[in-house]
Amino acid sequence: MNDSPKKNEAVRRLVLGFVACCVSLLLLDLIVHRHLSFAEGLLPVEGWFGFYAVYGFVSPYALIVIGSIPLRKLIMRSEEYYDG
Amino acid sequence: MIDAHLPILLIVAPLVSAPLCVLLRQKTLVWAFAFVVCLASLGMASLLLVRVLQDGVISYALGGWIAPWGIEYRVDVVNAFVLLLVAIIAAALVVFALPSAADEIAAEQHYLFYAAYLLCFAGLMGIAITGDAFNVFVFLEISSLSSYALIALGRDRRALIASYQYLIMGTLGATFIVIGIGLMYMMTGTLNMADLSERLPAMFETRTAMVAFAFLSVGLAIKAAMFPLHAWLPNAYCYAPSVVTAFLAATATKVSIYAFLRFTFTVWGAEFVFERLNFDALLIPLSLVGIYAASLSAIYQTDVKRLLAYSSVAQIGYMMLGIGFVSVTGLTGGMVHLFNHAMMKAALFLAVGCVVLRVGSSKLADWKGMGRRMPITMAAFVLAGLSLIGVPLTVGFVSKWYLILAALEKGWWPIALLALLSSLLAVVYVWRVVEVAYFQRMDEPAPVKEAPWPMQVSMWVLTGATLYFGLQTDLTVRVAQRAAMGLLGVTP
Amino acid sequence: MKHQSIPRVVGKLFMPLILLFALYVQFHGDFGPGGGFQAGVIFAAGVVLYALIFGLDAAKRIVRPRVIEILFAVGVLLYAGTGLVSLFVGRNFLDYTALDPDHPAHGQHLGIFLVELGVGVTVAAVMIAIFFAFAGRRRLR
Amino acid sequence: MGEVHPALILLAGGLLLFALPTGPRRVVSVLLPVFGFLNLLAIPEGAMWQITWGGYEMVALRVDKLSLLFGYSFHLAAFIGAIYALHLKDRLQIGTGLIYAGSGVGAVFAGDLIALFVFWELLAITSVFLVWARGGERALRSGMRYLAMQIASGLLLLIGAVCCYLKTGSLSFDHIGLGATYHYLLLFAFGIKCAFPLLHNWLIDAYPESTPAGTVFLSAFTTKTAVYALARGFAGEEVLIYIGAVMTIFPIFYAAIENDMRRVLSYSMINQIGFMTVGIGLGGALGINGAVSHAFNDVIFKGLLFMSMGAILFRTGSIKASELGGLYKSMPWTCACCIVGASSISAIPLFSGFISKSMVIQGAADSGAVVLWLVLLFASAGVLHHAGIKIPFFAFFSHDAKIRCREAPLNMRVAMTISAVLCVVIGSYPPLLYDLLPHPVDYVPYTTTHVVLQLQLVFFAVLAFVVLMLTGNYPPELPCVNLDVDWVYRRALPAAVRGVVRTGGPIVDGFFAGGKALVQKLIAAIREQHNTEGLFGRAWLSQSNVLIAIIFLAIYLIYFF
Repeated sequence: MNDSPKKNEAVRRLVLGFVACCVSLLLLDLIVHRHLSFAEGLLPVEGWFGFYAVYGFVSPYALIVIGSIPLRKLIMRSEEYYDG
Repeated sequence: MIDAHLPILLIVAPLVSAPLCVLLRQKTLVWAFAFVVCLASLGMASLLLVRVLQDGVISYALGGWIAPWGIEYRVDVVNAFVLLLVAIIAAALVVFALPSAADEIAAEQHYLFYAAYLLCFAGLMGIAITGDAFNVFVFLEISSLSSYALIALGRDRRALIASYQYLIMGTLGATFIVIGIGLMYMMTGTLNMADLSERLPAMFETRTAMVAFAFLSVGLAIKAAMFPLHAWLPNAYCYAPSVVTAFLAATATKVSIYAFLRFTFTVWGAEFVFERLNFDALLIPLSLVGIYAASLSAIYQTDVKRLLAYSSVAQIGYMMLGIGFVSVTGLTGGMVHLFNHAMMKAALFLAVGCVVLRVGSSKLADWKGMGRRMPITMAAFVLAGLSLIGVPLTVGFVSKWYLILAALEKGWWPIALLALLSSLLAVVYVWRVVEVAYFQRMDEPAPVKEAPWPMQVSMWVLTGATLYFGLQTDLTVRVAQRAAMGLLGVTP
Repeated sequence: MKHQSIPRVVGKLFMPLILLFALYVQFHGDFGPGGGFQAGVIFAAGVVLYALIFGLDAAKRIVRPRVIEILFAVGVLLYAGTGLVSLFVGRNFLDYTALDPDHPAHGQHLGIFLVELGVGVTVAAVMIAIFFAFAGRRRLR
Repeated sequence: MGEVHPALILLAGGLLLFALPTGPRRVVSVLLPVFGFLNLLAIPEGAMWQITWGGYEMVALRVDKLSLLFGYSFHLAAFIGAIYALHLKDRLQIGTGLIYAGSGVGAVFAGDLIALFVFWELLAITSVFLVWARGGERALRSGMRYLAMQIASGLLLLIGAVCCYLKTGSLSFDHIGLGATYHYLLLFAFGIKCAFPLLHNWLIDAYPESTPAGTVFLSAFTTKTAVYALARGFAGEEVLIYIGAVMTIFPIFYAAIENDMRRVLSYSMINQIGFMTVGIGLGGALGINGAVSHAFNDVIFKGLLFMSMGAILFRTGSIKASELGGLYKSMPWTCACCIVGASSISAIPLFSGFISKSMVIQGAADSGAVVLWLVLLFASAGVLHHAGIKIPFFAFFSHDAKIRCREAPLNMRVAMTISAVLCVVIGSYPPLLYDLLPHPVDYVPYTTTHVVLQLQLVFFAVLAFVVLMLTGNYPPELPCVNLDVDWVYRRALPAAVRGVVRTGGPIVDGFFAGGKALVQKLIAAIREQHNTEGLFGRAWLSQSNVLIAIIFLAIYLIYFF
């Protein structure tokens, strides 16, 4: 990613803008009146501030962490595995 | 007026035409004559089926002698169906024969070929139509002798040996049959099938009845090439001229199976054969072993004709399996498969015939790149091959459906499963040919050259039939169902 | 055997008798023992004897292969034709009464006569053909 | 019988394509789906084409809202696929492609199990040629494995149908439900084609081996036909919820570490089918609507993603994440379309995935299944990662792999654009799709809450990715093969057989040697006995034939005695 300083700058700006979007979306949680998916409050967590944001962040993070270390060891083989 | 004489005309027409062919001698003339006769027979056979479906059983007394004493031709749905089948094949193949026989048979023997062809045709029709047990034997000999001659016409010197081997086995079979018929005659004093079926039950307790049936069924099993009595078949099919192979594969074994059905169900009756003798307990395992052994053999063959010949033995196993279920559904399956297999095997052998005409060999190794060289022929081969496997939309599926239905009806899960799995073997042997033809490149590219149009026409008529009857099953299944009910004596 | 005189003389002497006997068996067939099949075989035996003594070529000059073929066909046609005649009169196949509707017995008689003749001709022709075929085979080698 | 069967147009037309020269073939191949579609619009609802097949009254054409929706979808896919394949000179791909599409159409309009079976098998047979069209040993073998599974599915369906007929006396294909044994046979038959967990491997194995155009066709029909069959036959069966939930989860782990982009998409396909299966399992108007509308959308956006990856493969000759990158400069149009597809599959508001997937998730919430709901939400975030980010990012951005190639051919761009426009139009104006659904829809996707929450989910999932990338914790894409169920039959079984044959202490040595010899002997024996020199395959001597006949007679006599 570090091809040129100019590009690096562009990436930095993009990321910053993106983070700003994330933050503002999170803040929207305070303003918007949320309807819960579950009737009768089966899952109160759902209504907490930033639940979706946290869940959205953690899921792929966990996925990649689990996927990258144990899973790779477990099932990843060289490309010629079946040809041999 | 001529209507009343349809049964006899159907036999006499080809029978008389055979010597006329010898008199005519000139190649094209003989062919044209044989063609007209076959077409006329086809017309008569169709008419006969229509009449039988409308009016029921037709009986014709030869020489005006009334049934139990004289020879009777008796046509019901079962044999009208078989007659039509044989006539269709004969008519389709005679068209094919024009270029194919010209290529594969020495010019001075052409008229003999057509004479023997018509004679064989007459003999097969005779077996199917007659209601007289001894007459079956007579026609069996007519058809067998002429088919020995037909096989011997093959160019390969081994054709003679194959023909000789077939002659020995065929004679043995015929002898067994005549012994069986003789014993039956001895017991009852009659040769008329209907009469026999009335008189035989009194003899059921005797050993003679058992021996008679054993001889009869082994004899017919030889003629029908039922495993393990099939050994004459691969050679005979392999070295005979292509037309002859197709004709015999499509009709001869089928007619023998018909005779087996007739003797088993009409003459002896299902009760004797399957309840007293428990014949089904022998027939079903044998058919299954036959299906697997022959299919496996087919997989390892290196000659396409032989491969298809072994597949024929396997397919006969399916028909016998259907018979072994002794139920309307099972018999329907057997009968439908009899018809369907005739169509598809004839189409396959004709495709092989086309290749043989252009390449001069049916060896699998010579089929490389055939998908490019003869695309139309190979397309027909693939379609008919799919039918052999039992792919839906083809006739093969219709037969398999009824056989499996029959097995499940009885609650015989394993048999249904075995029958289904065996079609995977068919996938393998058909695939072997397809793989060589489409996926292996030729050593040196050759231009596209298809067989002459008469061969194409007759090949595609039969291939089309395998597709048409796969969709429009009214004719085949309805008739087979009625035939099965007739054989089992069930009223619809 | 061409150069042995006894078989040649005896053979020449017997030939007409054998053929005559064949005809006797043929035409006597509908009254007593005999019939087309036996007659045909006896007739063919005469020709076979001739071929054995005078050689295959001589025999083939007398009974030419093409003639045998025609006879073979004619015999069958005679047999089947007799049956067919009855069809044209409106009777069943092989119903010989049709041959002489006024005298059924005559008709039967004639019918059997013609049929037997057809059988005789065919059998004789086929027997000779088979003999020729086998006798000719050795020469090829 | 006045109506033309919709499958017939594609089937017959597909056959016709084989006979046409290149120019007319291209025109006809695009027009065929259009004709088919127009014909479809004219067909009234109800049961038609009653054919007597043997003794049964077959219904070869049954039209209702459920089958119509799939019919529309398949015609659309065939149309887009045909355009995408326009540049090809090879008649095999487009011909079998349209016949394959016709089989799919036939299957969804089949009114009874036999007609269904017929088209079911036709789907298997025609589609395998699309795999083989790639050429080479790899594609051939993979195609054979694929075909074996598909045929197995067909056989199960056939046996199930026969049992159904024997039990109920009817072959009509309506709600089946679970109860008798044969119901499970049918469920398995559908399950194989639907890529249920452990039965899914044919999809991963074969789809990435096909040609660029072939995969586009493949992605549309087989699995969606199975989804249709499930929706028709097993709506509301609880077991489907669990199966579907597993299907949504496990592929995302595989997709995360997979290197072959089209394989990533194949895993993501299973994941999407998982959502549909859950919807079917939930049943009810919302569940079924969600499932089938998601199937409809998936045909378009998954097709779009496969098309963009196909275009890359077509231009660069590679499809591995480890070898690609920076292609946005060379293929900007393809890149844009791919991003639209990725946004759709990630269910971003205004894109088509949003309006259908949310129905399934809401359905799960309505049924009160908390765990299921969390699982689906997790899977949604997972999809976003592998299909929404990984696919476009590693192909078009990432580090520059220095590949310079031309933009995709015009016809490919047209096809992709059509799909992309459809994704946006359907996503922005839901009634377009909702009006076609089998049950009346009272679900409203665009509420402020829903949009905001979905955006939060999406953006933070992307944020997780960004964080991982920037901190350098994102694992590198490595060239690799990942073990899956196929390991069992490609490696474990052969190895186990070898192991059993090889191992064993001194005592059991003899036994195993015997076992080894036995196995080898069995195979050798079959070959030996059946080849042209073998007992069964060779020509027998006449005397042995006679002997056998006599022995046989003796057996008969003894048996009858």
